[in-house]
Amino acid sequence: MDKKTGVYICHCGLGGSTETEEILKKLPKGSIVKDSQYLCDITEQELLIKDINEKDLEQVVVACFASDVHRSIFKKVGDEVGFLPNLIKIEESDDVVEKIIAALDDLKPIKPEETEVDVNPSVLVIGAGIVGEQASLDIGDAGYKVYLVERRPNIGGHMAQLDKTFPTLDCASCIGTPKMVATGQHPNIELLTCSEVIEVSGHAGEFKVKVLRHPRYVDENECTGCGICVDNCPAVVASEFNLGVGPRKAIYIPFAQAIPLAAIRDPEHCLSCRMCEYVCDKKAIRFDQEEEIIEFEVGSILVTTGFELFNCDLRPELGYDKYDRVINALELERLCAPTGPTAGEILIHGKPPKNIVFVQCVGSRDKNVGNEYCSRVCCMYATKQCNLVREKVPDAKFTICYTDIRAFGKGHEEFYNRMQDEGVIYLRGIVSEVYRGENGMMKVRVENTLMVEPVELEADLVVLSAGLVAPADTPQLANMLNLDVGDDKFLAEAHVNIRPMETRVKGIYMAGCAQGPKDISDSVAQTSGAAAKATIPISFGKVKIGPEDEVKVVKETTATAAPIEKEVTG
Amino acid sequence: MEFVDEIIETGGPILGSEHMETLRVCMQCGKCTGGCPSGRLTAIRTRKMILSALLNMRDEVLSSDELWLCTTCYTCYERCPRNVKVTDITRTIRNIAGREGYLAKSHRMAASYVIKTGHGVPINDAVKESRKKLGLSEIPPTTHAYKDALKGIQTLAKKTKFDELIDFDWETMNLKE
Amino acid sequence: MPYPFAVPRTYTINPELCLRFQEGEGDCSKCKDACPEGAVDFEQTEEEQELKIGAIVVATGYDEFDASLKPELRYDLYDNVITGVEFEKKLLEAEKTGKIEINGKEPKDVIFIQCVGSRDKNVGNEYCSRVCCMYTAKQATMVKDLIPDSNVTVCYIDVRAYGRGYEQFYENAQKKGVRYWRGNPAEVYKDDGKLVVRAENTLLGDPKEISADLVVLATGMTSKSDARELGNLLKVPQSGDRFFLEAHPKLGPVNTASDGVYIAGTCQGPKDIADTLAQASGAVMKALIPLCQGKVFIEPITSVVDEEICSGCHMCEKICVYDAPTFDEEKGVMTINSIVCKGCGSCGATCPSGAISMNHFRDQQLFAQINMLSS
Amino acid sequence: MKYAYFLGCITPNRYPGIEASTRKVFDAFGIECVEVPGASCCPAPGVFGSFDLKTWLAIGGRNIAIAEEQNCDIMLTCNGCYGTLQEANHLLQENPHLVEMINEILAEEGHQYKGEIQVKHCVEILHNEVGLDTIKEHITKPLDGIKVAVHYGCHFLKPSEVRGQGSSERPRMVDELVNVTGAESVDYKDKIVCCGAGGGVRTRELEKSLLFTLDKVNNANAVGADCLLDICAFCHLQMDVGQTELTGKFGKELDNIPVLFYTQLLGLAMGFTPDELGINMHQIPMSDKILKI
Repeated sequence: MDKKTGVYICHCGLGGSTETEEILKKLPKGSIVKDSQYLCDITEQELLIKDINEKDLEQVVVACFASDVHRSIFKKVGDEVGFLPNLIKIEESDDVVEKIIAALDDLKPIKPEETEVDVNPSVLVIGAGIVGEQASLDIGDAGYKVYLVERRPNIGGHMAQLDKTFPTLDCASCIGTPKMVATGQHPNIELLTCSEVIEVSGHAGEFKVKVLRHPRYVDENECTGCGICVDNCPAVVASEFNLGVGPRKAIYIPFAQAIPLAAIRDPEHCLSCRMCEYVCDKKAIRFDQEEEIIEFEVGSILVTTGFELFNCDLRPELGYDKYDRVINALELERLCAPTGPTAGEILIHGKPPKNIVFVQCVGSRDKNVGNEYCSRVCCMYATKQCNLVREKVPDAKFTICYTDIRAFGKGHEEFYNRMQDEGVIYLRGIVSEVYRGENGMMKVRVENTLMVEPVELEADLVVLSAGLVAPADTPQLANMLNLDVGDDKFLAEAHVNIRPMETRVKGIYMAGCAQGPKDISDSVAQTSGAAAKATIPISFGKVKIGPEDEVKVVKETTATAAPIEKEVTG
Repeated sequence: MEFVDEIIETGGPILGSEHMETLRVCMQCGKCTGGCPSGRLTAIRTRKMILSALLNMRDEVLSSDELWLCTTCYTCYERCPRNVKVTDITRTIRNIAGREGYLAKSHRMAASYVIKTGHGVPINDAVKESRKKLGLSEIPPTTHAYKDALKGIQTLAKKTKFDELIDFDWETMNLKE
Repeated sequence: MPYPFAVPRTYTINPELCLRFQEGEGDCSKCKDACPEGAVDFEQTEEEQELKIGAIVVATGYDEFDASLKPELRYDLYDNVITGVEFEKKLLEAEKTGKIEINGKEPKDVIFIQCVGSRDKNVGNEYCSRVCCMYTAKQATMVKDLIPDSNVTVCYIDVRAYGRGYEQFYENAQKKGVRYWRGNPAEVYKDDGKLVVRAENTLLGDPKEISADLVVLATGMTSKSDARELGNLLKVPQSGDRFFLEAHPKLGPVNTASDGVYIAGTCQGPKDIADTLAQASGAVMKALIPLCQGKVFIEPITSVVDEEICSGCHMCEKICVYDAPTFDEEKGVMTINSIVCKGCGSCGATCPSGAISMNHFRDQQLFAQINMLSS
Repeated sequence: MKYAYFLGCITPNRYPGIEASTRKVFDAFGIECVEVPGASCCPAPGVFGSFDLKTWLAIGGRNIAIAEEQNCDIMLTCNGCYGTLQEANHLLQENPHLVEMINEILAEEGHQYKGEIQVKHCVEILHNEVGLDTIKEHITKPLDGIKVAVHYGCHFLKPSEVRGQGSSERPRMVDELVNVTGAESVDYKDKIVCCGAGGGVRTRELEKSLLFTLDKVNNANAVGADCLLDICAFCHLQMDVGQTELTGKFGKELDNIPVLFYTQLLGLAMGFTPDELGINMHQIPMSDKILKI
C-alpha cells in the first residue's frame, strides 16, 4: 500500500464520518481523505476528477452505502482519469476506519475498459406461466426472436388452474387463454415444452444455451388433440393439473385449453398396451421418442420460473394430511372452476359446504417453517374465494382467520370492504389447530384476538390459504446462471428497490414470482419491465461487458423433473 | 427499566438472551391462545400476557393469577410463527413474580420439601411397604438414603438464595409464617 | 435549487417570493449580478414546444394527503403533530446533527398514527396507500436508534408488510423496541402541554390514552390534484380512487384506454419504489413495441359515416371524447378518423339521422344482447 | 448396555410399580440399571423453573454430575425429569459460562458437571436401541384386542428443537411401541394435549388442573380405549389419582379408565404378572380384560 490514495466518504446512509484524520494517518504521503455529500452528483464527481488530476492520486476509494448500484455512475471519472474508483459498501454497523483500511490492503485497479460485443437478437425465457408468456409476447411483438422453455407439457402455469382472479373477478381462463393462444401462435416465439435449460455459458449479448427436451411420446405437430387416445387408455391416475381432485389417463391432455394442444404419455404409469397408437388416426404416437439436446444462442435471458404452493403438511396441526375436509386454496380453486373436475360443482362428502373457515398465513409469515415473508396474495384470494363459493352455495357462511388483512393493491381494499358488507366474517386470529369433532365436522381452534377469547369454530370445509414458495430447484437454477438466492429462497435481484428485475449477472433478468411472491397485476407489469430490460441491448445491437460479466459453466446437470406435469406439493 | 427489558435480563443469563429477545417480535396473531389447552379450561390468555408485557403493564402481569395457569406444555412455543419462546418467557415472568412475593403458599410448600428431603414428593410408609413387596429397596437410593447428599442440596439452596425466595426457616425446617 | 443533488442542477426563481416580481418592488437583480455565468434571465416567459412522438408515458406521481382533512388529529392546531414527510426532513437533519429536535427539545414519547387519509371512506379514500406501514417502520426504527430511551408507539389497523424483506423489517423495528398498538386513534388533544392520543388497544379490548411529545401522521397518497385535466387531455380516465385507470389490471396494467398512452408508478395508484420501477420499465416495453415495429395496429371496430344520410350537423363531433369526427368541407358530411376512433359508439347513438354505425358491430347485435339480458 | 437409572420423586415415592416394571423389562433385554446415589428431585421444569431458573439449573446439573460419576448415560421414567435433565444438559453443553456458574455451586459438595453423558427417556432406549424387532421377539403374551389411548405428555416431545424427538404434533414412537405388544394404539381427541399437572398447576390449582384430566378420560372413553397409557410418572399420578380426586373431592361424573405406564404394558406382554409390575397398586383398578392376559 504505497500508492497515493484518495478516500471519499459519502454521506449517503452514513451521515458522514468524523474520522477522516484517523484514516489519513494510515495512508501514504500525498493521500487525501474527504468527507463529502452526494458523490453520485455530477458536480461532486467533477471535484473528484480535479483532485485526482491535481494531486496525482493513483487510486481512489469511495465509501458509500449503496455501492452495488452506483458503479456505473462513476463512468465519467473513469473516462477522464483512466481508472474507476473502487467502491466499498459501508453499513451503519461497520467500523468505518477499519473497513476502509482493510479495503485498501487488497485493492485491485479497475480499468474503465469494457469490450463492446454484438448482441444476438433473441431472448431465452425460462418458464411459461402468465409471466413468461407476457414477456415473450412483448419481446416477440417488438420483433425479436424468443425461445420460451417450459418444463411442463403445456404453458399457462398456475393461472390456468384458477377460476377467477381478484379483485375484478375476471374469469382466469378468459384472460389467460388468449395469452396462451397468442404465445403459441406468435411467429417470433419458439415454444419448447417438456424442456429444461441444462447449461448456460457466455455473457450478455451472447449466451450459449443448452436445452434438454424430454420425450412427449407424441408428435406435437401431428397431434390434433382430438383425445381419442385418451379415451382408449386403460391406465387411470390422479390429475396433477387438478391437484388430485380428479383423474387423468396415462396418456392425457392436461386440460382442454392446453397449449400446445397435444397429448403426452406418462411412461411411469403407461401399461404399454399401445392402444393409443392403434387408435390414433394421425399416427402421432411415438413410443420411440427419446430425449434430445437443443442448442442455441441468445442475447438476453429472462427467468420467469414462478412459484410452488407451500406444502401444508409442514403444519401438521392443521390436519391437511389427516382430514379430507381440509383442503388447500388451489384445490378449492379447481373445485370452483367450471373447467375443473367437478365442472364447478362444489361438493364435500357429497354436499355443498355451508360453513367454511379460511386459515390465513399457512406457510407465510412463519419463521417456524422457514418462511418469514408475506405471500402477498392470500388475503385477497381467500376474499375472492368466498365470492366464488357464494355464487354456487348462496347460503354458505364464511370466516377468514387472519393476522393482518393485506389489501394493498389497486381495488383491493374496496373488494375487502365489499365482501365484509356481504357478510364474510373476518376473525382476527391465526388458527392454532384443526381436529375432527364427534359429528364428523371440523373444529377450528383459534383465538378471536379482538375479543381476547379462544373459540372453536365448526366447519364442514377448512381451506388453508397456502403461501407461495420458491420452486424446489431454484438453488440449482441459480447455480447454473450464477445468480444469488435470497433468504426467502427466491432469486435475488441486483437491488431490491432500484433494480428489481435485474440480477447480479448482466444480461440476465427476472420477473414475476421467481423474484418473490406477487399477484398477477404486479407480475404482469413487472414482466413487461423485465422484457424491456432484455430488449434494450438487443435494439441497440451492442452491449458493453467487463470480465466479471461472464457466466461460468457449472458442470452438473440441473435436469430434475420428468416431463409430466409436477405439482410438487399438491 | 422497561418490563420487557427486565424479562429479557432475568431469563437471558440462563436461557440465552437471543432466546428471550424473541419476546419483542410477537405479532399478536393469537396462535398461542387459540391452541392453549389451559385457555380452553381456565382464564389464561397467553397472547394478552405477552402484549401486556410489551406494553409495560408490569403490575398487571405479575399480580395476575392467570400467570400460574400455564402447565408449560409448550404447545404455543412449538407453533408460534415468529418463534417466540412463549413458555420460557412465562417461566421467566414467574421468576420475577416470585421475587415480588407472588409465590403461592402451596408452591412454597412444595419447594420446602425439596430443601427438607431432597424430594418435591417425599416417600411415605405405605409406599415403603409397596417397594418391599415389589422387591425394591425399602428406601430409594436418593437423598432419602444418603443424608450427606441431602446436605448438599441444602447448601445449594443457600448458595442460590432459594431459601430466602420461599421464606424457609432453618430453625423449624419449615416455611416462615 | 430544491435540494442539493437536484437534477437538472439549476437554480429556479420562485416569482411568488422574488422581490423583483412583486408589484411595486421593482428591480432587485442581486442574483443576476452575482452569477458569474450570466445564467439568470428575468425575461424568460412561458413557451410552447411542439414535439412529434410515437408514445406517451404518464409518470406524474401523487400528492400527499392533506392531514388537516382529519381535524380530530389536530394537525392544523399543534406544531408537534406533523406528517411523515415533515418528519422525514427532521430525520434528514438528524442524520447530520445526530439529534431529533421538536420545538428545541428531544421527544421522548413518539406516536405514529397509520392510515391518515388511507383506508378512509370518510375522506373519500377507500384504498390503502401501500407504503405507510413500511415508511413508518423505518422512521420508528430511526427514532429508537437516535433516542434509545424513547417510547415509540405505532398505532395501526393492519401491518401491511408485504414486499420483499418487509416482514423482516417490521420485525426488526419490534426488536429495537418499537411498540405496535392495534387501534386507529380517535383523536389527539393537549393536556397540560403534552399531547394525548386516545386510542383503543383492540387487542386488549380497552380504550386508552397515551401521552406524546410528538405525533407523526402517516399520511397516504392521493392522486395529483390536476389528474382530471391531464386525463382529459390524454383521454385517460380515472378510476374510483381518482388515480389513472389502467386498460386492464392483468392484461394491460400499464396500458390505458388511449392507444400509445401508458401509465407508470403512483399516477396509477399508490406503490413503493420497487413496484414503481418495475411498472415503469413495463410501460417502457409497451412504448417500445410500436417504436421497434415502426407500425401500429388499430382495432377493427370503428364507426363509419353513411355519407348519403349524414346531414353534417356536427352532433357527433361534440359528443366524441377522442376527437375522431371531423367535418369534410368539400362533401359537407362528417368523416371519422379511424385511427383515433375507439369504437365506443357514442356518436352512433347521438346521430339524429342514424348515419353512423360501427364496423363489425351492428345495432342488431346490440339489440340481441339487450334482449338476452332483459329476458 | 448400562444406564444410570435416575428415579426422581414420583417413580420411587409414589409409583414403585413403574420402577419395578422398568427394571424387570430392562433386565430382560440385558440392560443394566445402576443407581444415581444421592440424586434428588430433578427438579420439575415447569415448577422449579418457574420459581428460580438458577436453582433449577443448579440442582439439575448436580443430578447429572452424580450420574456422570457412574460413567454411563442417564435413563429415566418421568417426562418431568426428562424435561429438566435433558434441557439442563443441553443448556450446560451449549454454554460454558453456565457450567462455570454451576460448578462453583457444586464444588462444596465435591461434584463437578463435565457434560460427557446423555439423558435418555426409557421409551427412547426401548425404541431406538433395543428396537421393535427385539421387543417383538420377547413378547410371549400378545395383548391382542386391547385398545390403548397413548398419552405422550408434553416434556418428552417439547420443545422439539431441544428434545429432538421429531414431530410434536404427530409423534409415532410410543404408538409403535404399543402396537408391537399386540395391543392397538387408537387415535382420540386431543391425544397430544397435556395431562394438566405440569407448571405447578396441580400444586396450586388442583381442580383446574384436573379439568385437563377429565377431558383426557372422556376423550379416551369416547373411542372405547381399554386404558390410558403414559410414559411419565407425573402424568401417571395426575391421571390415576386424578380420577379419584375428580369423583371424590370434586363430585364429577366419569367412567374410570385404568392407567398404565409403558413398561407395565410391555411387562404384561412379556409374561410378567400384574403383581410383579405393581399394576394392582394403582388407584384405578385394572379391568378384567387387561388382567386376564
